[in-house]
Amino acid sequence: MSRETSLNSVIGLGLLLVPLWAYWADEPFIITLSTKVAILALAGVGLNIALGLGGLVSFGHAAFFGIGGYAMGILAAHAQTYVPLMEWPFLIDGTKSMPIIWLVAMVVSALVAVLIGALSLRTSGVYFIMITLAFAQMLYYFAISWPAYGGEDGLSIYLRNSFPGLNTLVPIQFFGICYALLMIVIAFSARLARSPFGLALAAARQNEERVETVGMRPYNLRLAAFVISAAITGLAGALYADLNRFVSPTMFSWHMSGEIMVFIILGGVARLYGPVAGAALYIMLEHFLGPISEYWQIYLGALLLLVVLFARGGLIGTLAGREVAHD
Amino acid sequence: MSLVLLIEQVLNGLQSGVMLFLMAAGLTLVFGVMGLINLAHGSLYMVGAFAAAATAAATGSFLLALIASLAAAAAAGAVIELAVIRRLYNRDHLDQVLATFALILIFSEGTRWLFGSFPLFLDVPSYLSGAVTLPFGIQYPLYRLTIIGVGLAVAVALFLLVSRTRLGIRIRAGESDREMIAALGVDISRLYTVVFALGAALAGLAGAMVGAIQSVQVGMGEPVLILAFVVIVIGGIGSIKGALVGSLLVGLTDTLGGFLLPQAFGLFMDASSATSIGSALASMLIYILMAGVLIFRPSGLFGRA
Amino acid sequence: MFLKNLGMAVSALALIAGGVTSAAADNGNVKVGMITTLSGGGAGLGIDVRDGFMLAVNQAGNEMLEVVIEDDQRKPEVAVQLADKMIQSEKVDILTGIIWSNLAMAVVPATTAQGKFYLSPNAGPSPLAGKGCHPNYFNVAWQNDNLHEAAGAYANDAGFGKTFMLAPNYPAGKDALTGYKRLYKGDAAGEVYTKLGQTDYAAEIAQIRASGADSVYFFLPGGMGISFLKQYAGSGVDIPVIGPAFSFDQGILQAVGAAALGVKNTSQWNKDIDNEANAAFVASFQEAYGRLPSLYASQGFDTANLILSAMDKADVKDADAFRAALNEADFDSVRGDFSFGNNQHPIQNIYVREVIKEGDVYTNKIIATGLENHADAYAADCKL
Amino acid sequence: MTDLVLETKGISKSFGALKASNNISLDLRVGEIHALIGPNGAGKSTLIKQIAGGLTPDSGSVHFLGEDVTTLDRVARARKGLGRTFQISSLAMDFTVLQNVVLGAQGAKGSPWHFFRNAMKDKRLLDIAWNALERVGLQDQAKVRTADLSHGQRRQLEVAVALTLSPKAFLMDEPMAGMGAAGSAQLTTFLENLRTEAPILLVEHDMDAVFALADRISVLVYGEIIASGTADEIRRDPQVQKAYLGEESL
Repeated sequence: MSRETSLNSVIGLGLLLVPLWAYWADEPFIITLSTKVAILALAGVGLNIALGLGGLVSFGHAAFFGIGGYAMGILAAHAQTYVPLMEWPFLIDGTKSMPIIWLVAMVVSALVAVLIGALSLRTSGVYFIMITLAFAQMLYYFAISWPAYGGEDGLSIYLRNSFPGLNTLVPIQFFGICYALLMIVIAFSARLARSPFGLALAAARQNEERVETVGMRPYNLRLAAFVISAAITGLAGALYADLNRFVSPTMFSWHMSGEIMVFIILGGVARLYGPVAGAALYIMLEHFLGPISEYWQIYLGALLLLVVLFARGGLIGTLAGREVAHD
Repeated sequence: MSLVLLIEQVLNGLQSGVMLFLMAAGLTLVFGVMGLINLAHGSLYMVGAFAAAATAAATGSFLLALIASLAAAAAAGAVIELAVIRRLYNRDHLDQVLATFALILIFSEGTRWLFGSFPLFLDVPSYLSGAVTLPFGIQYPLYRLTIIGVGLAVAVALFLLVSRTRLGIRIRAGESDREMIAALGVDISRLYTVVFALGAALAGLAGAMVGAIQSVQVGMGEPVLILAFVVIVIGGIGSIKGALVGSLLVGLTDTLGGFLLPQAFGLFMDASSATSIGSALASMLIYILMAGVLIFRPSGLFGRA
Repeated sequence: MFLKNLGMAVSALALIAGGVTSAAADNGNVKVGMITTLSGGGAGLGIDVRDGFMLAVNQAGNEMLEVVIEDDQRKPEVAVQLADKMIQSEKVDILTGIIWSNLAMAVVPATTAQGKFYLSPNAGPSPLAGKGCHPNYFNVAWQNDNLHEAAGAYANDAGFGKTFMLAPNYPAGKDALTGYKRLYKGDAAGEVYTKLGQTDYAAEIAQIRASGADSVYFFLPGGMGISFLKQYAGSGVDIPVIGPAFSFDQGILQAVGAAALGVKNTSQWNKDIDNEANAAFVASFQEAYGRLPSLYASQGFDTANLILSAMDKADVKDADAFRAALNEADFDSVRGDFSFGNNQHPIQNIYVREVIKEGDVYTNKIIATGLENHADAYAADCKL
Repeated sequence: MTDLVLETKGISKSFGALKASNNISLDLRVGEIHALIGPNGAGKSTLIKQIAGGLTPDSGSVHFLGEDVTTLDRVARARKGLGRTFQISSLAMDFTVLQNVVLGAQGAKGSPWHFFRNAMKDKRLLDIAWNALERVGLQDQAKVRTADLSHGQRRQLEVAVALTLSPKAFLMDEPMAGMGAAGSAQLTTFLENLRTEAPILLVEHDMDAVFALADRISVLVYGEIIASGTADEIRRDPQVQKAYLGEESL
């Protein structure tokens, strides 16, 4: 077992044990925080497929996070008020069922990602960073000024959505759902990295020409990576909305895109558990620094700066050493 | 809708365009010469505005305030260049985005720590306040005219600087070939500091000039920063000419879109929903413009492919 | 500034520590969770509410009252998480502090559904006043539309018949113009929704100039209002301006400067309201923090005093009794007496103020009473 | 002419006033090595790009296996069986040597659209990959990170990746560049045998190799083919001697 693998187990187990302890110690808020870590890590794992594996620096993943959130918000709001989502050409009712909401969130995010990706991937480098940002900003302003679902005020869902056989209102059970999804997606992402697709995508990141000469189109590979990545981030968005029982346009804001990126950098780019470590560190900082100083973001900024400047490879890179080529 | 109103709106678009240019010029210079994406550019804009407001409060002189904004922003720029930015030149864009994102947090909260959470006061000096009457009976604020003048003057000065002076030659050389200019014996790290400080000073000046008619507060730089990025991406990153064209395009699109779209929608729907849909679309318009430009010219209007 | 904030933090901590040692000793203790905006844009409002609230708490010296304060960063999801934390970990009895309507909409329904009290020191979104009213939700400030309604009424009194209206394109902005038009009898010279967070209003000012309006009504909270007023003053347009108190409050008036002089605005409070409680509040606030109190500070102060007054009468663990005690509003409000309507929102006077300069400081003075004992338009929808 | 594999028919390409390719007609036949030589700046890279894809000629056409491929991009041409090696090594530097060849095998035999299978455990791909590595003599370096290879080894790896595609024709851009004498000789022997598998269009500066290997040689000067023929014919061609060989002794 390599050092990184052991470290990954520690992180994965830690994220499971902390809320279990909190459950035993009757500290429900720690469970809520752990749930937040799991969800944000999920968003990060999604972005990491595009960013770490594919080298696509998307500064607009908040778009998919927000779409996932609104998929949940809109479906649940209609279910809450018993007003059908649409009646023509066929009747669609709202729903409070998590699996359906997740599916919708992922499918819609993926569809939007096909559109955004198809256009954005014509550019590269800084232009790609900026055009993805532009698309997210478009959705942000749209969400603010679109009155049907609350605009700037957002949408409140009074009761968390349901999952067959579980009581999602119990913090530890909702955590269990999020943790399970996180682990499934991490396993998927690990397989993906080793698959023929992952190999070709990673090659396209390093050398576009090489991939073309062996008869594969980097554009198609990247678009697929972007779409998969968006679907996962969209799923995270739906869970995040359920955690808060609330969605608002801030889920689309460029700060959100930046934050998802921060998780990856803090944890380590292209590391399987990087986003988990990064999200955990970020939430802990927010939780422990917040009460100490009103100006806690100064410390957060300083830490981030130090990581980028001196601890390249993030938390996992620093602790586990240089990435070994996996085979 | 009268012609006078339309002309006035065009002037407004022009004015917001030239201010954007001051921001975008520094951003594009820094990218062109050093290959760096600087998200903290908006913080320098804020530094300029706060320095101006503090100076104006202490001395009562608007001119001194403008000088202070230039000096403070240039100094802040030089300091972060020396301490942080120069370590980022050889990094990939991702590291640059993250490090400068961190700088935004530090600058914003640091400014709030120093100046408090309340907006500061900075006003147009009395000799520039009020409106003047232009041909066709257009009433237009003198200060906004001044902004247009200053902005265009800076643009001209910048073109002269880049095309005529030794510094300009080095900047252009730095854009095309870094090793080359190092080989010529130019102290490249000093050149970088100077270029960065110059860009910062322009941003600071914009912050101070705009601060006098808007509100001087923490976070004021961020919306402008995003707009400035839209500008340089439309214009082509690294191109000063592109920054100028992009600024005017964005300024005019934003102003005229916000003004004309609701009216256009009003032609075929009731006033209230036209206003609300038109305004919604108007707020997305520049991003639509940017996406459109990039789809047809993936390196912007004047960018090198 | 920093030292003062530090001092505040220390005194708040000391208070919390004091509260902890005596907690759970006997019944009657109340733990209040304050979620408010203390960082980022708009922090000034939250700081004022907090300072006003803590001033009342400190003055009362009631050891049975414990306060925990957290910063929501003006982000709804952060506010929701803090509310979870306050309820789950801190086990608070009462939540308060939220400034923004969208944050209130995110937090309040879940809070009251869990059997906790929520006392709003600022935001008053209409759903919470109408169909969504709740026995555990009290609004100590106003329903969102109130100040706009008063402005509309004032416009009638002042003889305006053609108003140009301006608000940001988001729900509170639309509510504002709806509120204004509810009592306003004249015509609209124009109705413009601007981008939220917009900083340049040249285009709108040009439209105002061309519209032939006899008055301008605008709702542009925070930095947006500052920008608008400064640009309006420089534009040479001299159509009279009316606004709600938010853009003319003590916190931002100094940043607007002379541009605001003479503007009429509506508020349920001003520092020159003549009653003993108010005089004492203004003096002690200035002494404690070295600045004039704002509308928000007055609302925070009143909220704390409302809680304190109810604590004297009932134990918070007996929700029905405590609710009844709150409902009496039996304390000396700095705005003068007010009562709660059936939806537990204030029925109160709303005044028209004018911006003046006192020495070097820009401030407001009351020139008229806009609406007397005014309730909100949504109370009828509330089934309480 | 059934043995014609690759052919350009009068292709021209200009950049402004510069005629980089001027009415070039070239062909490559089954079983041969056709070398393309020419001084620096003669327009070799431009010509290669038009043959391999990535640059469309202003006029004329490119044919591969009897099909007009002028408008196809390089991915499509690669899929049709045009194997290419680059002048400056174009490899995935963070990959191991084996990963690079597996990538090639994947391009040839599989598709990248498998998301769950482990590429590095796919027996079919590994067989092709190991076979290619053994043929160029890199099997002992299979687990080495590509960035850690020597310059010459990278050239070998380039050839190995091209082999995995079992191409119908090779387009090799200076495969000997930067190799030591021993490496050059080894590769020369290797290419000697490779021609029976698929013909090679060889662009090369190493004249020893060219004259040892090539069945035919074409000389490109200022965008034009000034001579084409066997090694002996080229050696004797007065135009070639004048335009080209003057600066390089044979």
